[in-house]
Amino acid sequence: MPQSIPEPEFDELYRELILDHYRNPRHSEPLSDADVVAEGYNPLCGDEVELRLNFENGSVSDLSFGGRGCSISRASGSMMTDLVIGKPIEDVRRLSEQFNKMMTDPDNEVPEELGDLEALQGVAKFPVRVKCATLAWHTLEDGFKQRDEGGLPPGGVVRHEE
Amino acid sequence: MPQSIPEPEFDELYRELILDHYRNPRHSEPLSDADVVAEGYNPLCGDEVELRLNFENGSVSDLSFGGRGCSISRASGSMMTDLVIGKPIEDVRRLSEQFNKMMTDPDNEVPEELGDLEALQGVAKFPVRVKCATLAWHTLEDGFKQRDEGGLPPGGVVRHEE
Amino acid sequence: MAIETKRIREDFPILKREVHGKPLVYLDNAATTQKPQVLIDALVEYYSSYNANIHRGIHALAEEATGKYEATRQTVADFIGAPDASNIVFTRNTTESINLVAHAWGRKFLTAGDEIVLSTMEHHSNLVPWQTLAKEKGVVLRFIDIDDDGQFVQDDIERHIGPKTKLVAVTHMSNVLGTINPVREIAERAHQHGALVLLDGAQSVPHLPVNVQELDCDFLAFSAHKMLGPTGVGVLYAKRELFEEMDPFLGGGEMIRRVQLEESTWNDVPWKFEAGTPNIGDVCAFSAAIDYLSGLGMENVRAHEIEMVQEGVRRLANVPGITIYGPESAERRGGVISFNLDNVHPHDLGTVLDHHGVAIRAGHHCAQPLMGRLDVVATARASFYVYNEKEEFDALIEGIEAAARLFRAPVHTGA
Amino acid sequence: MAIETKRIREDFPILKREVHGKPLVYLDNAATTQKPQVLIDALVEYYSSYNANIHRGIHALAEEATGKYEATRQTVADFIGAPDASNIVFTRNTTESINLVAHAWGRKFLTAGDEIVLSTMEHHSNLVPWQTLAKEKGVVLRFIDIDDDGQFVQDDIERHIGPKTKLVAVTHMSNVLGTINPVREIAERAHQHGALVLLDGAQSVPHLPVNVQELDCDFLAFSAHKMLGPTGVGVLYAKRELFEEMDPFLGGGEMIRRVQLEESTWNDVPWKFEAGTPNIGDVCAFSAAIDYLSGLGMENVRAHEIEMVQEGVRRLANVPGITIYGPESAERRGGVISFNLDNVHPHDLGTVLDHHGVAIRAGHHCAQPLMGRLDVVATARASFYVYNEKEEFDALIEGIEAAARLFRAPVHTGA
Ligand SMILES: Cc1ncc(COP(=O)(O)O)c(C=O)c1O
Ligand SMILES: Cc1ncc(COP(=O)(O)O)c(C=O)c1O
Repeated sequence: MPQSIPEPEFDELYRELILDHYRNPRHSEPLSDADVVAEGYNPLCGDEVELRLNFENGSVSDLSFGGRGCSISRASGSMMTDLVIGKPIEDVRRLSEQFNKMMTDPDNEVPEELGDLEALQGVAKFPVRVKCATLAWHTLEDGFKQRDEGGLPPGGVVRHEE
Repeated sequence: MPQSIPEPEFDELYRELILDHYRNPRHSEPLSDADVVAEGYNPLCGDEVELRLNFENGSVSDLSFGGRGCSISRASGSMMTDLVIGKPIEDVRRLSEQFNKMMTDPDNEVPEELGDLEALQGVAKFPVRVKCATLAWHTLEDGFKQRDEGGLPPGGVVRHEE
Repeated sequence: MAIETKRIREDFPILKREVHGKPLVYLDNAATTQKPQVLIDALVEYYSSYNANIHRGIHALAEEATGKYEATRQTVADFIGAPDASNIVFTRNTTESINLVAHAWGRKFLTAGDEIVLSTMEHHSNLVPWQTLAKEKGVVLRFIDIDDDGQFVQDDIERHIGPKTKLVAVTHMSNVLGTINPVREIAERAHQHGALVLLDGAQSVPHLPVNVQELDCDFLAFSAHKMLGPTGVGVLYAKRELFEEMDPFLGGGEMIRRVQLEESTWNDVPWKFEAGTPNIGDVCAFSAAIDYLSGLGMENVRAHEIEMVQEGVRRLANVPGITIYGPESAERRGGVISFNLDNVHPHDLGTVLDHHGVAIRAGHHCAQPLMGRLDVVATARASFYVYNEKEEFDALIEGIEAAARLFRAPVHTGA
Repeated sequence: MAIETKRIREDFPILKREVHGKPLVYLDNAATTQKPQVLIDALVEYYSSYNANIHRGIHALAEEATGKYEATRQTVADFIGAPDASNIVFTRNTTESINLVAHAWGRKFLTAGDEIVLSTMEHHSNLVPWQTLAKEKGVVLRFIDIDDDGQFVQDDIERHIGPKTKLVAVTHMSNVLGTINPVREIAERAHQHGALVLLDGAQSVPHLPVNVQELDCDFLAFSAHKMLGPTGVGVLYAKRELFEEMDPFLGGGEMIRRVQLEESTWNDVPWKFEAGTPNIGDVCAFSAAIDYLSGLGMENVRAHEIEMVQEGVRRLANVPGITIYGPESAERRGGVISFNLDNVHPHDLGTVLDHHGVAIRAGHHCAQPLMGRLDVVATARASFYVYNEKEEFDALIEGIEAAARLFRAPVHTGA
């Protein structure tokens, strides 16, 4: 188990909940026949994200999250799946906005609907890690855009770059 | 008359002889029908030199020196006319070499044949002024080259740039 | 609040120095200015406590250095009234800033027959890059000439800036004449014709209050070393959409997003234009210089220089045989006085003044075409800044008079 | 004479610093090195006593600054065994030096179908400028690949360097793998085919004895900030005749001889390549860094780093789940160790180490193609210099073990 780490911010960054999502990512089994596949890439740290999405009646009916990345980026993606599945797209868009706000303004109060994602609030104090946390969400927005534009483009997937 | 200037190098730079040549340049009346006209230009300080040369039997039979420049460049040119007129070209070439050596190596002993030009020895200690002193001589070498190549080029004059 | 030179001088360690046994009178500020102790301290602090390579670093030093570097970008943006930090790119100097525009904007957007309008008072740095571009692209250069007062000829402004003009690149303030040019009107006229405006602010930003949004210029270039900052830092301001559409200038680390063997994509503005490890230490320290100037207030800096020029012109005009160049009115010129003394070459004058402890510049001031225009081979130039005081004119005038005595002798005396 | 780190550490003020309550263990030297007090003092001296714009100045400060600036050029030339000071051009960094060659030599002399040989281990700075040139000129890029030991594939050297090759541009030492490449043999082969050789010396010049005449390279690029010097100073060495025939890069003050409104002629080498006011203060101070390194002796610096790498590899190899990249033999690599820890992303490792006071770098190290080649998204990298000592590995290993405990948990524990 993690040794006691003296500094508060450090504790705030690596909350137990984050580590748990990192170790045991939720919905990490790739959906086999997704309506939309969106890839995200952060060239600064090499983090890669693959989201596979299914939609039903304007809601995200299913979502898988995969890729290679640091604990923050993977925990963020994993928590996102938990939060988003089953929700109407417009609600998800609002959540996404709220999440981005949390990442850019460390002093902002975190809305309750973000649920577990509140655990990522400490990331905002580590400027170099913010993009790790937002990658999954920005990729999700790309996935939505793809859906609006009528599914997969000729090339197969859409890539988002931070 | 110049006030007493405390620093030795300063005295060495502006020797009385230099000031005299600056105030009363020798052979400054342009030769009316010169065999060769050579112009020199130092873009760093804007100094301009015009030499007009006549030759006879392999000697510099006459030479005029004009232009716009600082005391060092004008004194150097004026002294050069005194020294050079009447001398065989090969002797002048040797003098030119000796003068250049004096300018690049302040500790070198000055050969007697340089005559008054010895007064310019102090310039070598002022690196930014060395090109002022050598401009006339480099232009003279250009004039010699011009003569070797058969007089004036189609454009009229040859320009030397430091 | 007037500039208290006595107090300010205490902040500049070099001013305690002697030159040839005389107190240093530093009047070469248009070439580069001296540095306050706070600037030196900021450099020492950087190298003694948080030196690290920036961006991409995850350790504490790298975060501190990145934070300070980017904070300086904001400080610079605020100082010139730029809307955002992303309008600011750090270069080495004014010269590189202008070259960046010539390469990254000029080579991309200009074609044969397009026109660039310059002036005959430009510094070589705002001339040579356009000559190279003109040669390469077949672009035509046109020049606004100056009148006898050292001001742009109004007719030329109207004649040269027209429908073919793509860029007007002029100095905001002349480093030789001191002339402060009517750049706001020029920008208006240029924009009417769809042309962009680049201001060479090397002399204006250090000495005048400058607000890029009020002037409505598209590009502004200046150098830290001329405004109490360290050597090695230049600034290029540009409107955001221009930075977006421009190609990168140098390629390498920091300026890329994604690199594959055969091709790469670019980083966001402004980092797209900052390839490789920047001059981190000097950029971080630069903010101390700007804070110092902001503390004095640029309006006060300007007022001080008007006084200095008025007094300087008055004192110089009393010396027989002096010619002074540039605008009559001190309100229309910055803290620069170029002059010549009959029968004394500026280089000789400079050497004599140096031996009086007075540092001036003598030569063409990187403005050879202007020298031709004034029909001189060179000029002497005294230029002022916040630490100069009127008492220093005593040494200047004394030195000039000594030079006059030394060189301007009665004809046919001597040997 | 071995490197006495205990004594050396006294010379570096930043090493007294604490980070997150722990003593700083600075292992990010391949990114930038820390600075000795003599370097800081040299900067302070410049700005406190002889700051002035150089060349063309006739006053005492300008002469002193010019003298010191040009003396540093000689110091640099001597340090790398260059025949003359005129072989040295000062730039901002390695990146600018390489871009200068791509612009001033590449754009002038290369045409469609010509080939440039690079390698898959290049830093972006020695890749992106050539990609841009290739696109513009139709030049073909070829890449020497690496083998499992992180060395150039010998076959590729022979296959790629041939009659169409105009330039071989490779790193002397990899900033990720530490590999020291056989650049002497490469230069021989390139020259047989009439091609030139550019060495990216950003990592080699600070860490190995480098002699340009023995290596017979045509260009060498490196950065002062990676060898105890200030940020903002790069060096480009080139053979004299190349500098002569190359076009200028940036246009402006200092680099010209004669300027008229419509065209200009260039100054002599090396000034032709130094447009505008250079980074005078940092160049002058840089000589203190070189003197410091020369005082230690580059052979000793190299020997120290071999020891550090041997010990570092030994200690790291004992940690379960560690993968180390690059050559087996410490003799064939510089003072750089890149590694990964199973199940822990380098960024997380970097953050945990930072909280142990240990500064390492984590990421792609500006070598994205190499990351692809190694099939990793990123690596962690510890890199050493003259002030690092074996005792510092304790903190490194402790931090790595803490990270392992934190992130590498038994499956299905937790919430
Ligand atoms: C091998 C190599 N080449 C080039 C560079 C670029 O150096 P700079 O950022 O100083 O231009 C670096 C340093 O990051 C390097 O390690
Ligand atoms: C008007 C003007 N433009 C450009 C420059 C060039 O500045 P830098 O040498 O810092 O590039 C100068 C300074 O010499 C200047 O006075």
